[in-house]
Amino acid sequence: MIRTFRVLSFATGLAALATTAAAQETPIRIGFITTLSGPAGSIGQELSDGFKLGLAKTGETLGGRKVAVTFADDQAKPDIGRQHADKMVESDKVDILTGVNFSNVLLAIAKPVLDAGVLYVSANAGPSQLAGKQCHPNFFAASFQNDTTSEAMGIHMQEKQIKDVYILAPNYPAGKDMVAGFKRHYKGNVAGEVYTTFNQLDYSAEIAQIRAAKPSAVFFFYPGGMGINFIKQYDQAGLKPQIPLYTGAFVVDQSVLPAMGDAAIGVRTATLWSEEFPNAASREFAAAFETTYGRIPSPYAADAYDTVLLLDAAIRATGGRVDDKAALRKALESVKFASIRGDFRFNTNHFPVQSFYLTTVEKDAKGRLYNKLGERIVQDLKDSYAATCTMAP
Amino acid sequence: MLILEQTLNGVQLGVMLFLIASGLTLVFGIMNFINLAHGSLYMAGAFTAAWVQGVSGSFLLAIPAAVVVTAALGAVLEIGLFRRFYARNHLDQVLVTFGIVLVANEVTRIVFGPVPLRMPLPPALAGSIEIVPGLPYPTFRLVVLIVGLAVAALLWAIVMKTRIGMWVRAGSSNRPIASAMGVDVDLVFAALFAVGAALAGLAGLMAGPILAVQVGMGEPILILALVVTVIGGIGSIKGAFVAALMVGLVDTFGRVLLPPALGSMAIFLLMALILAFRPKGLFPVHG
Amino acid sequence: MAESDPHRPALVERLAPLVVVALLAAVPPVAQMLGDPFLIKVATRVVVFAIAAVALNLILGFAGLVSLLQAGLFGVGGYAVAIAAHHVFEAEPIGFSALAWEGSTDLALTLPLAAAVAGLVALVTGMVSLRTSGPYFLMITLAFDQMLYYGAVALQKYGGDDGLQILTPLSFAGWDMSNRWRFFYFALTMLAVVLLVATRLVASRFGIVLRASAENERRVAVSGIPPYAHRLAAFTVSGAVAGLAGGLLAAGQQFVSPADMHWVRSGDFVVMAVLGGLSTVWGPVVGAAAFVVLELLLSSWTQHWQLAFGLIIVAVVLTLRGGLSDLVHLAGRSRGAR
Amino acid sequence: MTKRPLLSVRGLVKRFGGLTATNHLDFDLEHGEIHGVIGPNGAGKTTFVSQLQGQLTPDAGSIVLDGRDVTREPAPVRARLGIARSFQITSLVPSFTVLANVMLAVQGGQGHSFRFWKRAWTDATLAGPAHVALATVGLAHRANTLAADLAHGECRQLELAMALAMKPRLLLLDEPMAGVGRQDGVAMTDMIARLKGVTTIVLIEHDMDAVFRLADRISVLVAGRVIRTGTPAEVRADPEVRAAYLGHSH
Repeated sequence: MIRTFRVLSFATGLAALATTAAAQETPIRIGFITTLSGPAGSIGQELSDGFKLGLAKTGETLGGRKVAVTFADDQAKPDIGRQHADKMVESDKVDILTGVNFSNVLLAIAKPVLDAGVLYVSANAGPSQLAGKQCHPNFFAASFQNDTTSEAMGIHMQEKQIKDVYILAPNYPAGKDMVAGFKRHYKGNVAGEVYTTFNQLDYSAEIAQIRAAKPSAVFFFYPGGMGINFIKQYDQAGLKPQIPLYTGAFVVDQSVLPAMGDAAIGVRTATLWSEEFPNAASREFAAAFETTYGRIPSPYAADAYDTVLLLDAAIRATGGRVDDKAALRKALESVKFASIRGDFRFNTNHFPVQSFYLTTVEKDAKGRLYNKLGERIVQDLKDSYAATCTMAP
Repeated sequence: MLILEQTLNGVQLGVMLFLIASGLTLVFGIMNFINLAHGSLYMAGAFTAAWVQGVSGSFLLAIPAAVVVTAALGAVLEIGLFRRFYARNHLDQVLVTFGIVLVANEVTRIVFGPVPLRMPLPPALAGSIEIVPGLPYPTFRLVVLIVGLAVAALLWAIVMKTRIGMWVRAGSSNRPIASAMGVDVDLVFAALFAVGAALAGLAGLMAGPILAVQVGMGEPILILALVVTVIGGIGSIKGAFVAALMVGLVDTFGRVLLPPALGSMAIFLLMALILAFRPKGLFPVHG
Repeated sequence: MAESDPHRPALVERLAPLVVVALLAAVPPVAQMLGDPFLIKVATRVVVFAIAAVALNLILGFAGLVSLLQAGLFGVGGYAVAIAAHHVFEAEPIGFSALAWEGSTDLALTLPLAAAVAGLVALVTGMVSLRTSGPYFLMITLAFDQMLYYGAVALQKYGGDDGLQILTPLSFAGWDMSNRWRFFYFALTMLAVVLLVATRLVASRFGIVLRASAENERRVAVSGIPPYAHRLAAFTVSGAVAGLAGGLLAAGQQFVSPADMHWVRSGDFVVMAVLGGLSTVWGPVVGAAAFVVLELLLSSWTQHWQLAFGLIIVAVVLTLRGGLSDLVHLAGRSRGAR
Repeated sequence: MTKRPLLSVRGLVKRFGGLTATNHLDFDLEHGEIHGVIGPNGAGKTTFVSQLQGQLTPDAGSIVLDGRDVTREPAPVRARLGIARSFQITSLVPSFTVLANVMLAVQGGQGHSFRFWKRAWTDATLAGPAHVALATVGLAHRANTLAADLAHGECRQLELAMALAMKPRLLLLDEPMAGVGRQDGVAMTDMIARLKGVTTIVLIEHDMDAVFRLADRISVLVAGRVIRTGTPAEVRADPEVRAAYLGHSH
């Protein structure tokens, strides 16, 4: 309650600042569609909080121009997301759209939005279709391509010569993509490959199978509530000390770590950002986020924040112009900014070329769980779909 | 050994489902009232327990808190709203309780924030016990199993031995008869609804350490509980128990043995099959 | 006597569907005037959902059967249209050599196909479901809906959970249907036809049997009429029309996704019908309009829109027993189909 | 008589848990007769009628209608074969008008109802016979009233009209006089008397005066079996009947 109030007062304070600062020019219009209700609502909250914090840093401007953001809840349903996208493009006449966290929602809105000449700059979802065959000049992913986080873990486990890996993922396209990405670089023996029902509650049956299979490690991909369920149950089954857990980004981040508790200690992640990143921009972000919202940020919030910084730099390069889409595209393609992820650039398919790091869940001095930063797994990882992207409009 | 462990997993899941379904079928059987908000009461139990444990640090304190708070919530809902719907058709009941589900989810989000809550186990329950040599089993899951069986036994005793049980067995919501027995029906119904709510709260408490304590956690479990209730025969405690074990086992073995797409359908397939041959469930109460 | 014959619908009753369709028909020109073409898309969505809700109300309001299968059948229709178009786009025929079909982007062919496939699914599931009644019927239709949902998620070839996009332009007997105005009036025509057919249906001998069975099944049986067969026929017709609506939705938004088939979407259809009023054929159109507009407005205004939505549902169930169409009935005579 | 009976029942048994409601019952019905069935409360009269009509399925025995074994046929099939029933407890469609209720019955008598387009209310082949049936029972003036708004006596009349509207070969009347006032009772008796020779009727009734006045033959049911069948005079004179039934009534 108190926390909510503090956020509110902060937001209204900003709004007051924005209105006094001058409204002589038309603002840049941005549409932010994300999941704010239902169990995945915490993801949308992280994304929008990160985005708002980014705008707070830039003083509610992008490239020196005022910004007006419209938020909407897609309810994790593709057709609802599509409605909001249509409304924002046609009624609100937004210049740039962002925010979607589910691949199926993004795929439903991408084509009409991009064909209408609006730029989509993803702060989260990065489905393989849009990185490959369906790539589009107006589409940019400031976040990542879905497969790359598990590809990075595949590289790591291959390097460490870990044999007999047991693989678990939900039975939906992102889950399959994650496993495919992992196996693209991991060449050791796969002791088992199990796809579970999306949003499954009980994992005791799968855990019993793992115990019987005696693998040397488990690679799993369970974002959101599924991860909480799995990790709690895996820990209670007493398997964690014997068979360590490995995963890709967005599974044991700060949006779920408090709920997982000590059960998550020791889980290893391949990630593009962690709360411990040492660069100045990242430190500034992590501190500001904690002061504002009273919790440690997750990579969701980080990518959303970084998206603001990226847009700010690109629009500054065009001299504040967003109506000339060709110029804006050029500016984005060659954008230079102080990313909280350190090095950042776009590949030919408008997806990032970025480094991945190993993190391990540990407890900090205050007794809070965090992802302790380890070695860099891979530098400048490119996704594996860029080759099939022809970038025909 | 693996089959033994999976059977135990199935039974344990079944008992967990029974905990949730028992309150639902009780209310359904006596008041003839479909309560979709049962899942919200389950969520309330889990959130209350997690919050009390977070503040006090005591799991033991969380137990009475969850049960009492959900019972009180149940009584408030019954007296304030639901009792007007006993005489209405099932569709109206489904709609009004669905409305309450939406309200409950948003109120919970406003009060507790969007991030799922933490509910660790006390050290004594956190580990696992070797039930047979070479087969460790999580201690807390055994506790859930025991509590579930105890609740089943207690409900069975009430149904078979008491006057309230007579109504349940008769499957009647017959106010005139109840009044003729010299009972303050309004009071008894409110109390029974509170008991059903407390059972949901207890289930939420038991689920908290195993599952994510988050907004919307009630809906998937509500669907499972409804499946159990319907397979067993609406209003039948015995039916709910048998059906819960069936669903638990079919789900567990379905996930292990069937391809994923079919595994996720297994319990719905089971329900469709049973209802095709027994249109009123395994142990029909009404007529 | 003649002017108060309760067997003939009152004037308001006969005019209401015409007014509803006329109001919808006025949306595109108004949107043009306001310079907001998005309104046409909203209206298209209203029309498509209205078709499915009117179809649902045949079995819900008139036959008294609460089905949660409607979204599944809706989705089946959507997938029929999308898959036929997908095969044209991929230039990959469906089936083997002699039975191969290259797919189609002609709605004159694929919409009837959508209705036929959905009707067939409704027939098969109805044969089993209609053996049960009351809450059991509710739950068994929910089970079938979830089976269809998981079935669609498992369709890896057609995108699984990501859904299936229609990347080729669709036509209707040679007319390009990507024109927004044309597609809207096309869908509206479908709605008008469905309303007309449904109005005749509920007043026919068949309709009398349906409505009587909802109230007194025994009486119908001793009159020598088997309620089961009539319910099955109604369930199948309703399913076929839902499939048609699903096909229209897929064609209009150029994609289909398993999310359209989830049981919660079935619940939405029930809410639309109840919101509009169960006792009239046209009520669900009003309900669909209210639902679509509320959902859009509330979820852009506030993050906690479901709180408001939940309270609205509770309030409607508490106060307006006949849904929004009650407001019209207050002006006319209350007819007691329920 | 060389003609076989319209209805022939042999060895009928129906049990509810431990209670045997129908106990090896034999029963014959001649064409065109009004056959009264009397017996003390709980003798199993309504259970018997329910089995004739198909609402209940017997545990043993056979029911043969005009040479056809209908023991296992469900109610709608028997209705189409010409068995109609009025209920002891009123069974109407309350939100339908009186006319609509009768039209439903007419529809049943005319075979299938899979007609989707034509408006039933304006269909003369439905409304015509319905109006005739209503006139027969004297309810024509209430045609446009909702069934829910009828007085109790009028409900019984409507029940009868609905049964008649099906043009039955066999009409089962389950206590048509129950709860009806003196005046209406007389009117109802006259009405049934007019049906004599038109339809074969099985009449279950507590009102002894009415039964003895109307019936051609009477069967006495005690504890689920027929203890005596005969003309009113024979039944009235039978000492066993007097002992088992008449002596104990009132």
